[in-house]
Amino acid sequence: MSAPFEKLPTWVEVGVIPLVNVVVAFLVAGLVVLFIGENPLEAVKILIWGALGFGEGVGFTLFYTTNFIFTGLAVAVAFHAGLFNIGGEGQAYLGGLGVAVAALALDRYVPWWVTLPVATAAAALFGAAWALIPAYLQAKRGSHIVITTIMFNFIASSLMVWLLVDHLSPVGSMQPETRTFEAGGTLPELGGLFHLFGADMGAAPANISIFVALAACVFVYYFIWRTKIGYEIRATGLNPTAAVYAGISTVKITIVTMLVSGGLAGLMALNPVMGDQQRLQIDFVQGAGFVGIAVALMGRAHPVGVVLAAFLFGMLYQGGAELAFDMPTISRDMIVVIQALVILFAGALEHMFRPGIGRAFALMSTSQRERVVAEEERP
Amino acid sequence: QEVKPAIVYDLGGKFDKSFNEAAHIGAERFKEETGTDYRDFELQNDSQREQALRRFAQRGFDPVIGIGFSQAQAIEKVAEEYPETKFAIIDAVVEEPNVRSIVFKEHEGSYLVGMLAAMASKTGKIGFIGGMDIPLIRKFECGYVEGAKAVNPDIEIYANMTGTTGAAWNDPVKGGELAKSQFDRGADVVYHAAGGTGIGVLQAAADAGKLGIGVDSNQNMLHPGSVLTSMVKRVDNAVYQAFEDVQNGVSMEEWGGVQNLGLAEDGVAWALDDSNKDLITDEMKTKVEDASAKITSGEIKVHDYMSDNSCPAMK
Amino acid sequence: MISGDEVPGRMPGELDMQAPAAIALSGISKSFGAVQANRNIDLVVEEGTIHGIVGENGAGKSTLMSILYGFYEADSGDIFVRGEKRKITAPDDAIKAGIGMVHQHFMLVDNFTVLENVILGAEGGTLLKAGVSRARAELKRLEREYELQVDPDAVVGDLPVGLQQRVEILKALFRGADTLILDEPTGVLTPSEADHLFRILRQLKSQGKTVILITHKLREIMAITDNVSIMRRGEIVATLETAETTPEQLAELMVGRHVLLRVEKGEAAPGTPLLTVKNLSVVDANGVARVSDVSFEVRAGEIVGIAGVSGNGQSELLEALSGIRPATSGEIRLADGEDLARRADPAMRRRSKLAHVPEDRHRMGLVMGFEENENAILGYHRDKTYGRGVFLDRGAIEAEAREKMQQYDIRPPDPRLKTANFSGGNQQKIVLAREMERDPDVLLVGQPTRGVDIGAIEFIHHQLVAMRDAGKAILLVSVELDEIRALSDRILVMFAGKIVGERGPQASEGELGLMMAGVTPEEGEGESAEEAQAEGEMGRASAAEPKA
Amino acid sequence: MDLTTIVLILDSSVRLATPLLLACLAGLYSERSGIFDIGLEGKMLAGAFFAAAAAYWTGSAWLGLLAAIAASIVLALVHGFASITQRGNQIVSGVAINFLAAGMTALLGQAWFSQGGRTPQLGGDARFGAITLPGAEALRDVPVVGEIYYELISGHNLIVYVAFLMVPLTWWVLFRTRFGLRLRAVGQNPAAVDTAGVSVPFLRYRAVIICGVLTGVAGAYLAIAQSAGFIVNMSAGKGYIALAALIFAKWRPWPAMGACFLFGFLDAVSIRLQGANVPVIGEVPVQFMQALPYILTVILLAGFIGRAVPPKAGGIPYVKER
Ligand SMILES: Nc1ncnc2c1ncn2[C@@H]1O[C@H](COP(=O)(O)OP(=O)(O)OP(=O)(O)O)[C@@H](O)[C@H]1O
Ligand SMILES: Nc1ncnc2c1ncn2[C@@H]1O[C@H](COP(=O)(O)OP(=O)(O)OP(=O)(O)O)[C@@H](O)[C@H]1O
Ligand SMILES: [Mg+2]
Ligand SMILES: [Mg+2]
Repeated sequence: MSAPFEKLPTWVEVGVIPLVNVVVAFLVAGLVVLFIGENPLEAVKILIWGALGFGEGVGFTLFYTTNFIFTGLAVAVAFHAGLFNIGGEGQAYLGGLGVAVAALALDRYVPWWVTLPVATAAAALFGAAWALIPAYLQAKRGSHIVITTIMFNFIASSLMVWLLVDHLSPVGSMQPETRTFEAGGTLPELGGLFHLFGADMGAAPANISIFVALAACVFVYYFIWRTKIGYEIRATGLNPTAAVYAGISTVKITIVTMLVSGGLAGLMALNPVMGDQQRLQIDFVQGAGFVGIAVALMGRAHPVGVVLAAFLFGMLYQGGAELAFDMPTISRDMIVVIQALVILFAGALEHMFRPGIGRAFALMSTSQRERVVAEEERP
Repeated sequence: QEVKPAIVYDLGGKFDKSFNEAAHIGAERFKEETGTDYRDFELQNDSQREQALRRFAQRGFDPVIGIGFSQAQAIEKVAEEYPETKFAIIDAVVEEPNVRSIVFKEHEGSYLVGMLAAMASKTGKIGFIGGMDIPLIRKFECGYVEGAKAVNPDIEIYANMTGTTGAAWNDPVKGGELAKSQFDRGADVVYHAAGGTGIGVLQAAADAGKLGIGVDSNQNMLHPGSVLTSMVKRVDNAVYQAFEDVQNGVSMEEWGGVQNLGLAEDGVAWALDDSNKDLITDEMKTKVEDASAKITSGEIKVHDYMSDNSCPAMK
Repeated sequence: MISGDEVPGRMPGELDMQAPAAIALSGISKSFGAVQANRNIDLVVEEGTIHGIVGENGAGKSTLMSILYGFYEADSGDIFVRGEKRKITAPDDAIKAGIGMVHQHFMLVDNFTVLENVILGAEGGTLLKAGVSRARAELKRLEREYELQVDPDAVVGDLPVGLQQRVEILKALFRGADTLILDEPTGVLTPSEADHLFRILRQLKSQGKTVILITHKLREIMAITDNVSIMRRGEIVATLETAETTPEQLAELMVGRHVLLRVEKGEAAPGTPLLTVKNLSVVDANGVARVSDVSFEVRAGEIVGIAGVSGNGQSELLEALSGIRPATSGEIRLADGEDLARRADPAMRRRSKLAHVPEDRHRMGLVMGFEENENAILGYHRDKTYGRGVFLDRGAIEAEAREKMQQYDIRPPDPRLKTANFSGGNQQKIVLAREMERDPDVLLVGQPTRGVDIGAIEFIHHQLVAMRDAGKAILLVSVELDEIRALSDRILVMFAGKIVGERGPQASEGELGLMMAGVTPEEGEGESAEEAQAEGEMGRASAAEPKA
Repeated sequence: MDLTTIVLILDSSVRLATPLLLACLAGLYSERSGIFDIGLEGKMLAGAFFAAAAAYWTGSAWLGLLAAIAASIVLALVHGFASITQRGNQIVSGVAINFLAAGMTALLGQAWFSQGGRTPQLGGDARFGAITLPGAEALRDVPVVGEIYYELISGHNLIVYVAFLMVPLTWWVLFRTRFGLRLRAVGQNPAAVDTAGVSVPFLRYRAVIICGVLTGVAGAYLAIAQSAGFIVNMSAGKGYIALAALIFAKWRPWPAMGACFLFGFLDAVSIRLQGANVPVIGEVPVQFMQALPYILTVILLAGFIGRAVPPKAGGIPYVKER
């Protein structure tokens, strides 16, 4: 994604710079709070307490974190192939259809642990399928994937409304949503786990899909950095011409990457649909697909980074809800603003502080470049 | 008894010029008259409903009132968790002992404004614009049609729904376009039951020199002279009543159950004030008041769409 | 040498000149990040002369001229134009100072007409109308004066390179340039086109204009320049009068030591053909024929060189042979294998023991963001040795990379280092180590020593000869005629997508040069005229003119 | 369908196409200069909010319009700073701007007006009202011509006419002026413009600012011309439809008008078809009509109806020193 302007050590590259970017984003957010006439420090206190201060808060934080891990991974995987998947929103939406189909078909007959693998597969499949057409068009016809995935978000939204209103909602229902799943279509919540630590999760919807999310992280790590196809994906992302030279089919890589990316986005639906609401609702994705962009940018497209960034955004979402509750002048839209600032500073303006950091760093130590030269010049 | 009431508004927000605002007005009146403060919360998305209700219950607020049918599921869940807290819901029925379900006979009020529309129309064509296409809104439509036909059996009525999702409550541009299309086809009075979307409907009517009919709150003063009347749903009274009941130490048995508020209970009404007094002739007034009395007495029975999901008047 | 704001001093032997120099540079330095492209450069260019600048790839020639043109800003140093100190921080300043530049990579808007390209930036008014008609008249005049014919309404993207260059020259003249900088203008031209260009340059000079000419080709320097400056590693090492120097001296100054252009090698002992190409044609995505009807074979134990001006189909030929690009028609066979021409599958070619050192390591040969060890397996990453099943075996990969780095003396010897952090020569060695140590039967090599220092060049040449002696078939593509002649056992000359002839290694430079222009002596003048015609409106038989 | 119905649907199409057209032309300037802009949506939204807020406070539609333009320009400059000066990823920057606008407008709306993010209703001079063109009343009863003139051409608000006049103006600027020539060139090959002595950043900043002005006008149209106040997420994807229209038009002004009108027409038809049965076809799901612009764009992008080739340098930061 980024052409390095100067060579800096890895820990500065993946540690210091992103951190500075995010900190600046939050400082600007603080200014916004100040502008509205509230005390930013007070706001941060409420936010952190709301997110981590009590069992239920933590439960909600983890619930949101789960969503963002999935969508963040989806964006991250695509980044590695040089693709920008802005369609996580639509893919997750379709993933929800997969979950609902599986749950509606099975919930009355089998326990949840039978439904879960089927729903997982269905979610991934539906999400992947929704990514397939943009992927194919990019690979074969060169249609810009950013534009096609945006278009597919809208098409997904229309398609799902049509399905939910006209086909999936039970007769006589006032809401366009499916019937509520029964026990066989419900994921166990983490309340038990919380009890082990002496905490009470209250009514927070955190559920075992978070383990699916963590498994997805491990999968992505091995997939990208340890497999041959991952190697090919990275080669294609970094230098498509060299990839072609190396006998890598960019068509295949584009399609495979997008299928995996779409699948991961689709998996996100497990959490809200099977874990929380136990029914498929209109607009249940609620922007998580877009949060994934911020998460992937902030997490530098690495699973560990994605988990950390997703947790941060989880905190923001839960803490932000508490904040809106306690500071009525600050609505929940504050989160959207922070999200925007993170995308701006960690993404579009990622190089803004690099020269400064580079200079500061050069003052402190010998750069890698000098080490290289020194070694090269050694007889 | 000390009360700590709380309200959770629906997505439209507390100043929607419609039923959320009516709830807000009721609560404010209570505050003014009794000095009892209350807390309220505006939802910004669906996932917050439960969280907000629960947060209020948890912090000892009582009663907790949810505005809007879309909160039904959330109230049901949270009411079970906090059986000692008194909940109320507007526009939906939740079968829990500690929940008061407040619904309105919108068909009765709509019948009256339907009559007024038919009488005010010069073209013999009137319109209806609903928000989200759900049975509740059909109930408005059906009552309106029945009332209009009671005045003029040959009247032509155009009806449109704005959409099929929650977004249909908040799309004034579309509301305006739908209204224009009905005006273009000859309608000269349009009744909306579309929340925020209706703002666009009334605006379009005012811009085109036609008449609109407001809903839920009294919207006559939005465009004085261009709003024929409003079908007022006394959510404010219901909210006030609920607060008052709790203050008076109502028991859980008395609290729970369904309140079905119609003309007889002052739950619905048509609005007449300075803004529209020139639009309503004495004859119109007499006729409507007459019908109102007959409905109250049971002489006229307006069909409730939601009782059987059908509307005989539109056949 | 100079201080303050005075006009910098002159080179020895020129003290008698009175008029201020057209251009004088003093103490120019410029670095790109860690790369010092120009180091404290002084240069004087006399009015009304053609001044040559030579230097190896990466010596900093283009950078220096781009600074003079204001395209880059120097880190330090001053620029004097006709004795006056000028602040040139943007091309606009240079244009105002009467400097024009034809860049190495053309700066044209493809989908604009010639006219639009010419007036861009010099429209002469807010509205286009007036400027356009004025420019049309001006183009007519320039056309007459300098034989610079181009259709003003032609879309530039449709024009052949030679004509595009003409548009660039017109752009500069249209802006009233007194000093014209040309950065490697002949790299893309046939000799006859180059001759035409030189005629234009002489004419410019005769009208008192100053020309700065960058080139690699010593021949051209000797033929046309009055003075010549030699650059090496970011510095000007000497400025000489052309009449008083020799190509040998220039070459020595360029590389910093005596150049040994011969490679020690024994007689070739060719065996059976390992690569057979029959009637191969390649048409690109735009429908342009890049390779037409090419046939040849490369046998075990020989190096076949392909000579030609760049852009005559060599790149496409290599790409077709390595499977990167499908051939349109014809046959490609490895040893006695089946025809592969239509199966564009580089992985399969590799499995059939064909290796390929691509012409451009940055663009194609390496993934700069990869660690060295990852690049060491690029293209071979699906081999069993690097991991079975779907996974890669990092340990095995690194161990092997470490070993190869030792063998090829790649520094620093750290397989975990990011490839971008190696120098150009070492990067090239990474590619060579990967492709040559795979024990291929057939090796395709494109520009093996581009941007590589002399020491490394010798090493690479030695490796190639060793492989030949081990019975491999090697196809070498290079624009460096010297390299082709030094290494090849047979030389094929490519022109306009065709192989126009074959010569032994003893063929003279002059002869090969003619063939590279499409003139094949045995086949008579007829064809050459035809080719020349086809190329555009270049001077007719001028290709046959003897080189100075 | 009779003439009246057709005229009325077209009339509605004009109203619905106007914001699309303004945003589309805005995108045209930006993208022609080589700066991709998926932030049209956000800039329009910000424009709408500030138009309504300023019009409410001052009671003047004109001041509302100015505020909208100013707000939009600020966001455009953020995008410009990220993509021109900082050479960041233009898509990422556009995404950020969309979120920034969505969040900030709702946040400020709530903080300033506490009406759920809405601004108060506007009336009178705080809005741009309909303009009756000369002779419209007189011609009204002339069959066909009168109907078309009165209903379709006359009776829109000022911004509608501005939007449609922007089309020939944009064409003229693009193909007949020095600025246009340079703009087209810089989107194709910035190095050529640079070496011709013209500043690439300055040129691109100007393009981006024009984009801001036009999206601001589009936003003002939404809030203080078409409607009478701001509501949360008022742009509702129109910026993306405008983007689709821009691609559809292959970055050319006249076809842009055609594409926007087509998409406006689809919207008008889908609004009117709601619940109605179309003869012959039966009931077309509204959702299908709503998705149609996006579907058409994808089909176009796939190259099944012509080929949409964006400006060559679009989306790529201009870097001369690596
Ligand atoms: N834009 C740039 N950014 C970073 N480094 C650059 C840039 N341009 C040139 N360099 C580096 O500066 C050095 C000098 O390059 P320059 O292009 O001036 O060489 P040159 O003499 O013109 O070579 P050639 O004969 O290959 O054209 C090289 O090491 C090159 O990699
Ligand atoms: N354009 C560039 N951008 C970034 N780094 C560059 C660029 N050009 C060169 N470098 C880096 O600068 C260093 C020196 O490069 P350069 O090509 O000048 O080496 P060199 O001294 O010529 O070595 P060699 O003789 O091996 O070619 C290397 O680490 C190289 O990767
Ligand atoms: Mg150069
Ligand atoms: Mg080098």
